[in-house]
Amino acid sequence: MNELFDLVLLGLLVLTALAVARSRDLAGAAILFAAYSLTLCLLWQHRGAPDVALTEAAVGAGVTTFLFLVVIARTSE
Amino acid sequence: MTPHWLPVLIAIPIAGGVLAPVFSRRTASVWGLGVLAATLGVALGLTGLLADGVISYPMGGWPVPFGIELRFDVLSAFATAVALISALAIWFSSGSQGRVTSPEGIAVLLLCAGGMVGFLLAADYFTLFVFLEILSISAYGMVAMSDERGAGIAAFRYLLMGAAASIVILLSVGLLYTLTGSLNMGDVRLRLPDGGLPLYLALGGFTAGFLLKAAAFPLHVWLPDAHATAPSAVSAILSGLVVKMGVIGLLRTPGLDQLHELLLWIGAASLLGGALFALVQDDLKRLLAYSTVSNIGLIVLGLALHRTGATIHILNHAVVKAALFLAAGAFIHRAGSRALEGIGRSMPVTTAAFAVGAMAVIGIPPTAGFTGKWLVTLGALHAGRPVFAVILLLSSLILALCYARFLVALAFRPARADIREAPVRMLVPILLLVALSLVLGLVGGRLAEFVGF
Amino acid sequence: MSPLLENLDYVATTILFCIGLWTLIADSNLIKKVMGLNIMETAVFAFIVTSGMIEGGDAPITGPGAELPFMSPIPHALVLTGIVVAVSTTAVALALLLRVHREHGTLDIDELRGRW
Amino acid sequence: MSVVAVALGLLGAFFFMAGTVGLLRLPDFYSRAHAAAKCDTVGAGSILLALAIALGPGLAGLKLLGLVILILIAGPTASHALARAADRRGIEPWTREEG
Amino acid sequence: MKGRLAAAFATGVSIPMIAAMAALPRHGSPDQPIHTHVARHYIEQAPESANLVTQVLLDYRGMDTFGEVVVIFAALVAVLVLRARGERPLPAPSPSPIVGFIVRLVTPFFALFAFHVILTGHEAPGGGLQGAAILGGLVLMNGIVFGPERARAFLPTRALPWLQGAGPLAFLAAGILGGITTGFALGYPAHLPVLHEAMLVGVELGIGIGGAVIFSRLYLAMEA
Repeated sequence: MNELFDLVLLGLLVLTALAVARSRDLAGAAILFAAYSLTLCLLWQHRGAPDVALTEAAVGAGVTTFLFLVVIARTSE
Repeated sequence: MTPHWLPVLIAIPIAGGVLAPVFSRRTASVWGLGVLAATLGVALGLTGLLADGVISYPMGGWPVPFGIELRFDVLSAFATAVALISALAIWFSSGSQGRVTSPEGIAVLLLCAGGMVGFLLAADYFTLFVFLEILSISAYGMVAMSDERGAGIAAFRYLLMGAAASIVILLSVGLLYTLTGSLNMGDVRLRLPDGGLPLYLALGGFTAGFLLKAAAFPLHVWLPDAHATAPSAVSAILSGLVVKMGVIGLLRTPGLDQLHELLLWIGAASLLGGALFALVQDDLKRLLAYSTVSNIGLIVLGLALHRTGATIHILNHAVVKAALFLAAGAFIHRAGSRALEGIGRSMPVTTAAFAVGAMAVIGIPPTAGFTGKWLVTLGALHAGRPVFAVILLLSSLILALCYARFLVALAFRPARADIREAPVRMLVPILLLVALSLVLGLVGGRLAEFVGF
Repeated sequence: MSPLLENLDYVATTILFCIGLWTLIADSNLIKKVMGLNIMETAVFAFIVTSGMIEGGDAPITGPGAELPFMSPIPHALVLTGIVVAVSTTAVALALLLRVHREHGTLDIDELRGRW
Repeated sequence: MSVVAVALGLLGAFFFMAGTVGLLRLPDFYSRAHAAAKCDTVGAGSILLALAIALGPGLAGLKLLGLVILILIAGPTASHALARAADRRGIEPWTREEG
Repeated sequence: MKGRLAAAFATGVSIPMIAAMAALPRHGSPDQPIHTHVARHYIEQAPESANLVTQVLLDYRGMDTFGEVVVIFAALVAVLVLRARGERPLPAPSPSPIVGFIVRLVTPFFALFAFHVILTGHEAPGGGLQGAAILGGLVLMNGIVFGPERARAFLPTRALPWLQGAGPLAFLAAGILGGITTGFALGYPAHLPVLHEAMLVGVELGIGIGGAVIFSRLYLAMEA
């Protein structure tokens, strides 16, 4: 059961990463990137790395996505 | 008591950089100079103590494999050059209104110097990576300090490639850690497995990452734009110091001997490729940038053939190339543009300094560049690979041609009456560096003894 | 085939790394390149965290209720530092992109041709 | 106790399912946002509640209740902000064609 | 064409990489070097109730964490140097009353939570940096909803140059204090429990506040 959960998460990770790579829409790609980060965060929480998961959620999915969105908004006028 | 100076040496420039934004525009340069002078003093003192052996310091008092170790060895002595050249670059640009002398600009310069010092002293692979990032991120910012159009793109390209290199290096650090369970350099060397795919991947990652940071030939594409568009004082730091960190990183890689053949050919390719590209440049700073690629090639070649020669050339090229870039900056400052024909007669002192620097890069005997080239050539002959000695001489000839062509354009065109000699604040750093390069050339033998790999 | 399956996690992180690398090289939009860089970085972090895993281990926090074996805490500490480095690089990259956009009015590599 | 928890969990799962189907099948932005909002509030809310009940009284249960409150605040606000932004952009709601 | 080439390159890189990765010691098994060497020592020496990750971060590998806070500081000054002179900020958005109310409502709770995360970092998951990201995110959220001016109001103008360096400065102070009490820079005195605790909390607070200011300023530098 545990392994299955990990496998699903890994598959999801590869899928979201591919989606980021293929997406033509920048804002969409930024949101997909946040989804990718959050999936990673779930994986790490499940792997017994709560500190890393918390940091990835706050910094990787939070601050980084914020910065991406601000820059996308400013450059697509 | 002595070892305490190791953390102090790292802390001085970094603390200086963190506090620099507190100062005003007028006082920031003075602060920067003071901080770097203190760094230089400590570094010189530690270098003097090297005769008694390598100095080691366990951070936090944790014994070696458990905590982070700092080590001051022959390569770390390069910290003196880091402090000196950064200080002269700040002096060179003091009083100008550019971004370099703004409090934030000084902060970036000091953090870059601090990152380099930390990189040189780290005896732990992850600490090495962290300080590599400090200096790289500051370097990206430094390129973008130029107001020139295109500097943004140049800095961004530099960032993409530099960040990719950092990621690969981090991956290799992770692999080494997985294989050995340790991060300390000495401990990793002891516990390294004999072979196996993961080890080769880690070695390959280190090599690719550090060669990219050092701008060796096929991976040099970011360098010319970045070094040519950056403000001249910054170019001096980038070309003289920052790219050297890649080579020093290679020297810190475990099992470098297994890459002998690869280093030979990459070195030869950069040596020749850089020189050939330099030949077709019309812009002085681009010429200097490509000549850096060529000299990095010499150093990489030296890593395989004659380590002492390579290490000496790291120092000598830093001094010489910084002098050349600063001289180029003085020309451009007075000319007001990149069109420099005939400016040589109006600025005789700077031109003379530039000529001596050019001789040093080419490797004409009494100057600094000669020692390293000579030792590496000897190494090639000694190793029974004369073809590399031939490549070395050929590239020196091509470089001589480049610089001669440029000096002729500089000196033998009608003089431009509206232009005066460079101001003192620019002239003094250039002359200091040129004098230092002559001294280094004269004491080449002693230097080789001191390095003594 | 069996080592591939045994170390499936490592293989998956390698695939993520290569997806990031592909985006970094192939995408014509500079913001997407930065995203590719981020994917590469997180893939390396995932590799390092995975390497510190231990079968049936607990999070490395001692206290009432915690049981051995613990996950190795060092990779976690390394990755924490790595995440900060990644966000710093991204911030500088995005600030540079704002400047590029201000100067050239586009972030597409094909429209920036000649200057790229 | 556990019956209530299972029932609530199933309810949450059902709402998630319905919301996902809605997200895929509904015709325009506003109705899809409407479906997604259901997932967030009712779906996640009742699953969290089920977990809190299953864990029984204690610190963990309290934390879960806090999460329920947070989700009840954040979910509708986010949906509102989305719909408002869409309206500002001039996205027209879908209506059945006349005739 | 270029896309194909890049895909071919990525595949070409991936095959040897995957082969090498698969040849690594099996992850998860307790007898591989990663668990038997340094990490085992850390776990055996672990105190009664502590977050070992924070302990590694602040104590065993404090130098790395010092480097880490210097890295974000370097990113901030690099971005500030890049900032264009005299650019007009975007007009402030007109926030929806509902969103505005909710953001105002949750702001103090989030700030409280952030400080909780910072201060309990050495016993539970969390720590200075995570708290910094939460605090910074709070400022970013306010900036996005109410406009950059509102976000700027969170930052004290006069103390800014000192606050943004709070992380490195706290580390320097702890390093010197440790040097005096233990004889080694960045050492934590085990024989003085009160000072030990105070140093840990001081460093965490420095990282937290300094990091939050840096994240907010990064956002402001890009927004305006």
